[in-house]
Amino acid sequence: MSTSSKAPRRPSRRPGTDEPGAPAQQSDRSLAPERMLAFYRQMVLIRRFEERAARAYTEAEVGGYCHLNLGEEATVTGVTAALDAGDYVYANYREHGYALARGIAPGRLMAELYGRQDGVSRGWGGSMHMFDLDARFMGGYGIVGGQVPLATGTALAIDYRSGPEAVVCLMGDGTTNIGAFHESLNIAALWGLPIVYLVNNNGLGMGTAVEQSSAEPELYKRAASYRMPSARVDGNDPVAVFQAMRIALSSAREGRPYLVEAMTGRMKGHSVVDPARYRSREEAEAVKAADPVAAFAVRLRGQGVLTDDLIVSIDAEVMSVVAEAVAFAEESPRPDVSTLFDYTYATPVPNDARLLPGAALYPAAPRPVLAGASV
Amino acid sequence: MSTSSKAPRRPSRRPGTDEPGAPAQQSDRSLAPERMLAFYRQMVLIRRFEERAARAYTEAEVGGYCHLNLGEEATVTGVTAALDAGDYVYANYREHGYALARGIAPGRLMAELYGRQDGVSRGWGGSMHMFDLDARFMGGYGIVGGQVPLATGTALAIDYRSGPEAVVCLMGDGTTNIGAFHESLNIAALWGLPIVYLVNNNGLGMGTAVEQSSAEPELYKRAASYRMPSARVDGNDPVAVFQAMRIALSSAREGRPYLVEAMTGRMKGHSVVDPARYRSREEAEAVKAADPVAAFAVRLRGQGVLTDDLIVSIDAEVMSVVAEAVAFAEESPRPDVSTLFDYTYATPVPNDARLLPGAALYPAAPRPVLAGASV
Amino acid sequence: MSVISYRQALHDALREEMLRDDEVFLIGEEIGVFEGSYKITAGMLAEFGPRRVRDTPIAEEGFTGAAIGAAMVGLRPVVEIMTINFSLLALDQIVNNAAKIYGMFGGQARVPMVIRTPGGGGQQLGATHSQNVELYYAFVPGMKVVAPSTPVDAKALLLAAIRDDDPVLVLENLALYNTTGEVPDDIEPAEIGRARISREGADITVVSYSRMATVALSAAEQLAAEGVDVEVIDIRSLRPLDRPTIIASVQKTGCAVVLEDDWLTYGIGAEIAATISDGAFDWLDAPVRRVAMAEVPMPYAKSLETAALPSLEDAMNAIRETLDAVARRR
Amino acid sequence: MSVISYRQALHDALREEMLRDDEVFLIGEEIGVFEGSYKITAGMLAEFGPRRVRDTPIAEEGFTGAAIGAAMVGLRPVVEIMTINFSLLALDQIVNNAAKIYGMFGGQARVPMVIRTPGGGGQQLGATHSQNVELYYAFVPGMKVVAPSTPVDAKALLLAAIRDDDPVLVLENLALYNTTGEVPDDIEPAEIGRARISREGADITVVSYSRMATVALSAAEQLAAEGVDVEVIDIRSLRPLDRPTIIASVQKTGCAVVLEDDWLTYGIGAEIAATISDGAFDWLDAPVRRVAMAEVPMPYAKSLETAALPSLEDAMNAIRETLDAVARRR
Ligand SMILES: Cc1ncc(C[n+]2csc(CCOP(=O)(O)OP(=O)(O)O)c2C)c(N)n1
Ligand SMILES: Cc1ncc(C[n+]2csc(CCOP(=O)(O)OP(=O)(O)O)c2C)c(N)n1
Ligand SMILES: [Mg+2]
Ligand SMILES: [Mg+2]
Repeated sequence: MSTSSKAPRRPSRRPGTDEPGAPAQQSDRSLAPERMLAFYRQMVLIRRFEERAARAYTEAEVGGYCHLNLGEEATVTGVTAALDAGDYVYANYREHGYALARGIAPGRLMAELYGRQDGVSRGWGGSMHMFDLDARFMGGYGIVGGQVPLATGTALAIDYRSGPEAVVCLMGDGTTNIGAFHESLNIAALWGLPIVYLVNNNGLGMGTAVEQSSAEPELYKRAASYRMPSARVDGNDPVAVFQAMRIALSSAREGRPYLVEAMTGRMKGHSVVDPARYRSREEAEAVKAADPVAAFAVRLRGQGVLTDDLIVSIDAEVMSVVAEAVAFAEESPRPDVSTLFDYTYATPVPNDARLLPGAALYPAAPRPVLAGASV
Repeated sequence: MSTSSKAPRRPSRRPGTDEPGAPAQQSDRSLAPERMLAFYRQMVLIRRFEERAARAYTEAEVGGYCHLNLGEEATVTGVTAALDAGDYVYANYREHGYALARGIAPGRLMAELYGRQDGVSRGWGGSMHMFDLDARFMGGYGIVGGQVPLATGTALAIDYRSGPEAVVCLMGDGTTNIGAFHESLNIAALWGLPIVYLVNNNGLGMGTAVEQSSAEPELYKRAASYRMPSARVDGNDPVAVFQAMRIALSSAREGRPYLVEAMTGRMKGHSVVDPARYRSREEAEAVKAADPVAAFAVRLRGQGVLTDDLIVSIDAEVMSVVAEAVAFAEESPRPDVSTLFDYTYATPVPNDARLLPGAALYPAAPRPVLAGASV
Repeated sequence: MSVISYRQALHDALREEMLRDDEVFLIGEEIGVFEGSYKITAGMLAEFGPRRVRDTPIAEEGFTGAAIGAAMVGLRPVVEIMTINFSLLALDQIVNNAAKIYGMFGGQARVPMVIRTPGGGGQQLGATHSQNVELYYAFVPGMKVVAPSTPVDAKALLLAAIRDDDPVLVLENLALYNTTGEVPDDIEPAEIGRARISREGADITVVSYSRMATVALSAAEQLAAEGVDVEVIDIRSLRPLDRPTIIASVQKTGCAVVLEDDWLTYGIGAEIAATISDGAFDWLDAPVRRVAMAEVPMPYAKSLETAALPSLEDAMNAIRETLDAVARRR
Repeated sequence: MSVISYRQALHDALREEMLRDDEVFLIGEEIGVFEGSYKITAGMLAEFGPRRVRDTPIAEEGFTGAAIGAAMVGLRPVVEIMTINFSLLALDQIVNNAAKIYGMFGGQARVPMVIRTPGGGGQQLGATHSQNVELYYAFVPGMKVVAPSTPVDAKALLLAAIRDDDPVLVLENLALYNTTGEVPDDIEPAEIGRARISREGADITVVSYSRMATVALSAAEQLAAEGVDVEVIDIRSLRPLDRPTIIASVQKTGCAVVLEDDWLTYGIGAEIAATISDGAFDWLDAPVRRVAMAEVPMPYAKSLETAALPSLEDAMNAIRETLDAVARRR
């Protein structure tokens, strides 16, 4: 228990005015070869995991809505690599890749998609609601913008406790048009909270183009409304994303929250059931041409970091990881109906209603003989 | 009934990029003497009306919350003078002055405060909810930010019908931190709607200073997030406000919505019951010193437009208008309880519940003799 | 008369009203280019253009409020909120503006708008996307709330809603979109505020709406084979609530079961049960039984979700047990 | 034991918990510099500083959501939402996040937060500022909702709410802040989920909560003079709802009246009436009568507002008429 006069950890609560909205300085886009290879492996794992998830969906093993990170592997990898172990991640429903990259066992993620007991959310969350407190992966959220105030609040808690951690709050481009985004950025900037908002600009809401939904389509510029520094970065380059995130995170840790806009492409429909007919063939081709996994492979091969053999062996390795994940999921039991009322409340209370549908609130009771009844 | 292929009225739906966020150009701050005098008379009327409303509150003739425009007379006057007769005004709960300046009879406004049948909202609205469709005064609203989407929607309707009107949406500085503000500005800019957002920056929410609530306290800059042009103007100068609003309104009518921030001061507490103890003596003195009514009188006297005699006679005239308003209010009957269910629905429907509190849903019924009943 | 789906019935109603009245327009997320999350508005952008079929940013509060503001000056917006879950973000605009503007300003401005939005669980969408919160609107004076269960009612009630001068929420249901039924070609708007007796019967009254009204009919059909004659009431209009029709039925049958897809405690069924227990007090031979969702955040796993949702079996059991209770008392 | 106001009781509970536990903090609009719209937090900023008494921008969704996010990592925020009307703007965060996070993620993260907010009409605040929408929270599994009517319960329930690991909404009431009562100095937290029999009686059960629970007591006292012995139940906890206490009482008295400050149709009283009509079916000698607000957007004019609000007279009449109905049937 501490006193209330704790000195603020950060020098200034206010971000000041130096270059809000300035593009991130682009330093040299190379890291040590092992690091680059690890990025590549990560990206391939996300790619293969998502492809397998899509297949499981068509096999009716996965239900509900299922949104994939296909095309966003570079951003996922770059963002996650920049984090410290203690940092928190909040995501939207398009979060499988982030959960994987955060180090959560692929089997537990696949089991969640399968709705099984050993799923990362015990089968309660599904594709949109993966969560793992140990990994400080604070959830996928299905309501657009719903995660943004939460992430801001976790940053507030870090600040309250003068902790060294930061929070990364992921969202899509469409999310920058909803009120919660603006309320949250203002609060974070006002209080100097340790948080980075990462807008994954894949150019589309569901079928709505950024230009049709955002009057300022250069989304990073919106940070200026809160005197918050921000940057736009090539989301197809994991190294660029990584470097931008390092800058952003160190700013955030110093009490100057930051917004990063990563420019990516969505390779498939909005969710696995969306054929994306609203997209022209050219648009679809352009996204395919920019495939970040393929592009990174070409680049690393050009640098001599990756060889054709290595590409094949990484793929094989990753495929077996994914196959194991599926096997794990398949073997995990379905949650038992007896657990249905286990997670309504953390602190038990009397009189909590625990009725299965159709059960009688009151068991049939006989009519009493009433003293003085006249009928 | 028209076809769906109506051509858009405005040349461009998108505001473009020329100088969003630029301060309004300051032209010569003088108008014809009659106009200046009319402004002054208007400002005095607002001042005296509000003072009388405050007194009526202490006399318990007015109930609920009551927020006054004391200190904002110049802004109210300048904004309203810039409007065409067909333009729509949406306000927050601090709207008496705007309603007056829009030409609604002072008696009907006072009667509304008194909760009487001849009140502008028939006694249903009170201080926070004055409304007059004929004057295109579209209401005071009590939920902070609640009016902003509505005003945007009325602008959408004008655009839909290719009408010549514009909408002015009034709000306070604190309102720029709530989600509805951002969602609305984005929509207006995206669709090129004929609307001007007027932020009356009186420096305070209730007791919270702008700097404590807005990470970007130069509020007009927030329009840039939507590529919307904007300007900050001296809200204590009715001519400056008038001129800024003319620019803003003509921009809006051309399909480029606009944001004007008027810098004012709140002379009293947030509402009539607030002693504003959180304000230092210096702060209170500074607002008093900037009193826009006094300042405008000095200025007009300096220009030879106003004389001491005229000041006295305008005041006397205004005082009698206000006294008549009170007399009108006092004579108006209180709404009869028989009208309680008159305004729930515009289109009558069967089975609408029209019970006074405590009335039985079902009148006491005798127990029927049941064929085959065994008890 | 043609047999069409519930989806088609909604689509047809929208299209006919759009053709009839230029002041009717559609607004919502992904209703144009994407043709609607559930394709109710498929083809409409192509036919009517972006002036009348308006794709919005993701901003439920903003665009719902804008629709209200457009309605205040006489347009007749039909808002699509993708699912009722997302309507919570627009709740303030609906409850504090749409429902109150007519009264709060003493009857000066009307708000002739429609909000179409589907509810429904059972699609493994998890806790935030499987709620039935029509209660939030049915509770509010100034709102009208209808909840059709058949294609014919879907069309007739949506027509009525669009022509009504008050804000009307039309509750659709994910599980009903593909159901089919006969719809007359020259159908008239329905009267909002009237329940429908969808099956006459003598033994017991089953009251329901939306998806559960179809479950009620199935239960009645199956129980007919057991010799039980069930009267089914589809209340259709949650606000106003047609109490007289419900009470008259229970005064005839002497007992009732309520089927609902929302949570039991404080759910829509509570009012129906309370109303019956009051208005038919002297006619009731057993307590009114409610069949509803389990009171948990809806789990994703199929095994749990199935257990949490009321089923046909649950409905039939409740009916049987209620009849047993009646027998014990008569 | 001292006699203090309801306001003071809330203040004391907050202050004691702030002193006891550094992880408890206050967050909301105007709670610091302004000392709270209704002065519950007066003096707290001066005593605890801005780290623990945090004035927020006007952003109900943002700061309520931030409190939830802080609670997810173990802090214990106490949010003040100025009145329950404004909570509609934060409803999505409360219903879709606070109430669901524990379940939706399979029990991994707790949300130990409190939302304090007053309801209440009768102050001529008009349609948008006079609502009682506690129903919106009481309906939701995962939420706990308490509604104290006395200073002692206000303190004991707020203490319990702060120490509870689930989101708890504490419903206060504008008209109760100045009421006074005895509060023991060493008061313990109450148990959430338990009703209180605030007056024992044999003839009729009156069930209520918050402000109407004080009206219930007044009615009971006045009717005692007429020889009527009223049992008064203050349910205190809207969710979970203590059905056993209510049913036991009605099984004793044979009849019941429900008093509530919200709208009748679909209001809180609907569940209470439905519960009683079910659980005490064979004991009831008259329908359960509900006394509630008129179903209109609340008018500003005093004459109309008074007519729309349930009064002591209304309560007493309903009790008398219910006893008449019983007499006719016994
Ligand atoms: C409040 C809300 N409105 C609508 C939806 C339906 N919806 C789900 S995802 C989505 C598009 C989101 O776009 P974006 O933020 O760009 O994220 P992306 O899916 O492209 O990653 C929409 C409209 C929702 N889930 N929540
Ligand atoms: C959504 C909402 N939150 C809180 C309030 C309480 N409240 C009424 S006025 C006000 C301050 C508004 O400040 P500003 O926008 O600057 O307007 P001003 O009163 O200064 O004109 C607050 C917080 C409210 N009415 N609505
Ligand atoms: Mg996107
Ligand atoms: Mg202000």
